[in-house]
Amino acid sequence: MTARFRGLIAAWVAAAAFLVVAMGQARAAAPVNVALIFPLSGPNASVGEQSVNGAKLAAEEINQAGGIKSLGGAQLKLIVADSTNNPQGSVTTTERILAQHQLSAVCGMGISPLTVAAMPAMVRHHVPLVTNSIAEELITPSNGGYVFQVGAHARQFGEQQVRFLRYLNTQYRMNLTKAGVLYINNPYGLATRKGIEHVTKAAGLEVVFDSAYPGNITDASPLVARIQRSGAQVLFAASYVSDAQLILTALRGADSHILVIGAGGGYIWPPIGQALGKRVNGLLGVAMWNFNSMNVTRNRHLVEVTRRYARLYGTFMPEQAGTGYAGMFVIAAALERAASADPAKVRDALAKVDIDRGGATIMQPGRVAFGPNGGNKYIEPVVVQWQGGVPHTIFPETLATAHLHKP
Amino acid sequence: MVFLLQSLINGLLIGGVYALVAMGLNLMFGVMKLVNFAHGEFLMAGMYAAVLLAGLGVPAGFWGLYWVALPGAFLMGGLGCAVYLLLLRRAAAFGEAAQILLTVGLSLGMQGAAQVLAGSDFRLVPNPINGAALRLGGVTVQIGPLVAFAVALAVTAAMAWLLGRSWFGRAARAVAEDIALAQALGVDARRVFLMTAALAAGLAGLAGALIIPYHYTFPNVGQSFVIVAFLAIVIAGLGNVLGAVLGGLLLGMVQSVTASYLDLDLSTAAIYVLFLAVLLLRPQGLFTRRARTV
Amino acid sequence: MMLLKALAVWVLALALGFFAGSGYLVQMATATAILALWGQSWNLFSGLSGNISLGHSAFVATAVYITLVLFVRWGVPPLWGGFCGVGAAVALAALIGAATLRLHGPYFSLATLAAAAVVLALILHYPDLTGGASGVALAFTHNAALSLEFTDGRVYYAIAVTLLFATTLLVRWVRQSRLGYYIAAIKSSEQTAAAAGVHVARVKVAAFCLSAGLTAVGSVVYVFYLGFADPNYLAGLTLSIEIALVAFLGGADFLLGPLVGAIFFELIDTGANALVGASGGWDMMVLGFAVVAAVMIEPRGLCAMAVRGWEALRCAFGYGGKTLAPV
Amino acid sequence: METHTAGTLLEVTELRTGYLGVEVLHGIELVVRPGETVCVLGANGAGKTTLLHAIMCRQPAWSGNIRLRGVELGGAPPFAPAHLGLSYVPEGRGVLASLTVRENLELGAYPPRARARLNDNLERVLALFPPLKPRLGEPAANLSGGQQQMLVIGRALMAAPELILLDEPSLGLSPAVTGQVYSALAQLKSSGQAILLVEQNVSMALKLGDRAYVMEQGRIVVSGGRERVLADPRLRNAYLGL
Repeated sequence: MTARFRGLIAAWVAAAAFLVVAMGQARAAAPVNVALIFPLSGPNASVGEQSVNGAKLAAEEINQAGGIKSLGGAQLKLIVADSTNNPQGSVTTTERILAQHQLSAVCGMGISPLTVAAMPAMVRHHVPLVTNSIAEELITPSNGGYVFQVGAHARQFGEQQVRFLRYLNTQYRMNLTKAGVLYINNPYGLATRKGIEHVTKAAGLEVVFDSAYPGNITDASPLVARIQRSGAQVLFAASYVSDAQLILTALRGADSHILVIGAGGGYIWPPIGQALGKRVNGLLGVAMWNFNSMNVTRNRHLVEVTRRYARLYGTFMPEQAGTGYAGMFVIAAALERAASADPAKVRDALAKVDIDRGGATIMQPGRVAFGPNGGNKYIEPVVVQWQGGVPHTIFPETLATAHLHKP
Repeated sequence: MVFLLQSLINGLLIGGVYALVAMGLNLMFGVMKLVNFAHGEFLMAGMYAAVLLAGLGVPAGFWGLYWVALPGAFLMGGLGCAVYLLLLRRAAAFGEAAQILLTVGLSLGMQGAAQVLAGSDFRLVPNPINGAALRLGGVTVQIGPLVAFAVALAVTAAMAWLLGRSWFGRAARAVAEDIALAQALGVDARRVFLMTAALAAGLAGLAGALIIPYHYTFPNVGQSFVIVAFLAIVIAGLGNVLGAVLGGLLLGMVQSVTASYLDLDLSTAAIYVLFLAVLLLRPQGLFTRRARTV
Repeated sequence: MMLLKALAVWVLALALGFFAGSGYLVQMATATAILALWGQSWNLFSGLSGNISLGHSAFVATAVYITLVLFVRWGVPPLWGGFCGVGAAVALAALIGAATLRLHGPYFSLATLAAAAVVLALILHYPDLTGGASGVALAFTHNAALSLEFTDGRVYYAIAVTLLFATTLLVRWVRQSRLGYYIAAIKSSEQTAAAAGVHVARVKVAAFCLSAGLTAVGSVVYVFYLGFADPNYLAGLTLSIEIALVAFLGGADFLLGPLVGAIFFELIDTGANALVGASGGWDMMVLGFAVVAAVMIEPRGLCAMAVRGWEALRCAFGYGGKTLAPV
Repeated sequence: METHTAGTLLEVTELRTGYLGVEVLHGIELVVRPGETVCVLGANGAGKTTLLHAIMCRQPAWSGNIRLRGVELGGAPPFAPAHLGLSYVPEGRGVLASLTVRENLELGAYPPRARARLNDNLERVLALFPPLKPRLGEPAANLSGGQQQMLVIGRALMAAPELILLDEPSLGLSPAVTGQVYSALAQLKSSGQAILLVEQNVSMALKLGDRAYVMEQGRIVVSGGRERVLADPRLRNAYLGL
């Protein structure tokens, strides 16, 4: 009797234990949804694709390493969506993804107008956005702290460019005093110019040429003719890759020896290297991320990541892919800290994270935390120079992996 | 003075490309009465065709990349035939509105298809022409645009012969003016349409092959060129194929001179303003003598 | 009777929106309603008169930017600023309309296209006033009817649907009014219409202004619903073409054409985006070729396709009906 | 020039056609023999132009036959009649105004069968219409109304046609010019050219024609030789619309 009773209890306990374990397993298996919303069609599709590639690489790595540990090893599930190339499409896509999936966070956009348009929806759903777009307009009180910029502000780009120039003048005695500013007439270009304007005076530069140009030009020779005529010794340029290529080619054709310092965008993208071949060497640009910065190269794991990217996608890991990769790790860190998939809690965690280990350290200078306005507190844009067909970081000296090749 | 000369030459050279694109556009409008909003995508497809052919191999030497020009143009001519036979043949009977809708849809679809087939990457085959230039006095002439310009002139001469002297040309002009009358004279209008579509697409293909040495190829590239081509054909006079060449050259120069002397950002606005002025003051176009009834 | 039915549909649409909550569906429905409203406004001039405008985004942008500049720079409440915006759009339409009176066919289309491009260039060229290429972001934290600020998306939906219904009824009324007959007469032949005593110039400009005004009304609501004004989109060619596209797609000869076209367009657009958007380019391709297919199947639009299908069905079941007159 | 085979050149039987579902021609019977000049007379709206359009395949036949030397034309594409030897002179000035006079004439020889003899035919046409000769290089739009009509007839002859169809060649011309046109037609006739002439100007037409058909509301009401038709009271009725 008792033996039977005992047996029954044992069976019951075993069953209960099994159930608990099974449930635990089930809970551990419940994935955390993170959406990647990027422009995947239209003229900015390639920006979006690179970002998605980087983010996917990060998510794979996180999942293989056992997922989010504080959530019992929950795996990250990525939902990739096309924000299209106009604000209406961005809003529609964002609303759809928010309605269809229980999201913990969104990593996305890359292009400023798309991000600005999608923000109200994110705020309404209390889902945080980790973005690699650079517009300052994002940081508004009404965004309620739901946006986190993992990369730099466009303004920081501009400031870094001028700081670099001062460095050239003192370190290399290049004696550059006359600057030209050429920027695409869009939010990225405008913001960059603002940054340059801010600091040119402090650097004792005379701006002899300052002009916006409409994007998607068919011919850069008029721009180049004007730049040459202005007598500028250094050109700060903000353009996308197609325009950048035309501008550089036309400058070369005109036998111009002006020092070009690009502001991210087209001047540091893989295609420009492919297009110009050997001639790309020596070209300077400011980047919010570069795969050849000290914080990456001194970390064996991150070096392996950049190599893997190159193997998978046939080019060195570009700026947007790096920030996409970092964004995903930032989200993972926040999930880890929040120990919850609740997006509001993830947001609060994002505001508090201060990461100096793991994949997120791929961002310069190797540490990520967000200030009260959602900007990356530590971010330091780097100046890169194409050497041997790839961009090397040459400034600031703390992150540099190569010396400047004097043009 | 040198600066003015330089900006005029810059405009002239880019105008050559506009001219090639505009010629095909205007040929299609003149003969088929079709405003082809997908013409920029013909150019885009032509660029991809050229890049694809270049992938088969490029002979060494400075001019090696240009071998793709003729095969590329013929490939695109084939595409033009296909588009005509599949879509435009039936669309000839549609109203203007439905034709616009059709070509706009085609334009979107082709951009999407290009991205699906070729990816969104910016492609440029490394080549010695990119960035090479002649320097004459203080003036710089880039080789790539110069070749495109020279070919545009040669093509213009060939088109002048084709339209003015050949049986096809006479037939095409007859169809353009009065299709029923042309058919009564024995002209097979559908064949003329087919050849027109092939020729227009072929010209776009040729233009594509001529600009790949120095311009990126990507799915939306056609849009930047085709708008100017549209303005050029109206400025020249719709249907006036040889006028379109002058229109393209003129717009190239206006764009260049305004960009050189005024604000860069206003160079686009300037050509639109010129366009509106021509439209309102001389709607038949600058280079068309007789007012056309459209 | 017609009015009663319309009222019933309107109430039903509002109720549906109200119970659908504040999320994605309402958001999409609002976008569709405004697109339909634009299409309907466009159709009033271009569909009815046969002069195809490819520059309606000029009116969208003008109305939006006048309203926003008044609001952001001088604190004029958008409800009042909106009237100024609409007025400005109508004035612009009068200018463009009067200037392009003599133009027909593609000349008119390309002239309107160029006009919109000039508007865009102006907006971009005066960034101190307009915010330039960065656009204007509007952020709402509270409800304020005077500022058209509502935190609940359903309010915008209700406004959009109401405006759409009002516009549709207005278009219906115009079609049956003298103005409508005049426009129809102009479509078949301007010379004949003039000979019959129609003041062609006045009718064309009036219809164009009316069309622009209605477009502008929708635009003001739209920008507050979206919360962000991006000049490259609002004054861009894409939007102009989209507006014309939905009207054609539905069928320019049908009162409900723009509505049907807008629903079709949004469904394909968002559907393709949802299903294949993640793999780059597919959504654009699907949308483009869907439009091509729709035109090839029935160039007079989806409504004509539906009528044809309905007639075929009736004939199949032995109820012969009148067929569409061949065009 | 033409081989005068026996039998008919053009034969139209039981032809019915119309527009938008409304029948306009109610069973037309018409025959043209080689070398013959045949007139089709009738008031405005009797269906004369529609008949020519049907023969030229511009207007599809609903039923009936159109045969040229026994070859069926019904259902052929609109460019086919020209290749088979029919030349058409449309109502009004059918010149291609943006082309030069020479190009207009050359286009007349577009069908392959005519191209080989382009120069001979050009000489022949210029001999027939001397006023065209000094203006060969000018745009056709510059010609006067009479010269345009000559150009159009000349263009039709450039194809060395088996049969030439003329739609109201006297319409809108001054009496003097009409006289010139008709004397040219007479010359053609005497050279053995078969002509099908649609005309409202009965007296001019019947001076030239061997035979005539009178149409009224889409039907042939009278047919026969010149004198017989002239004498028939139904001719008057047809014109007065009684």
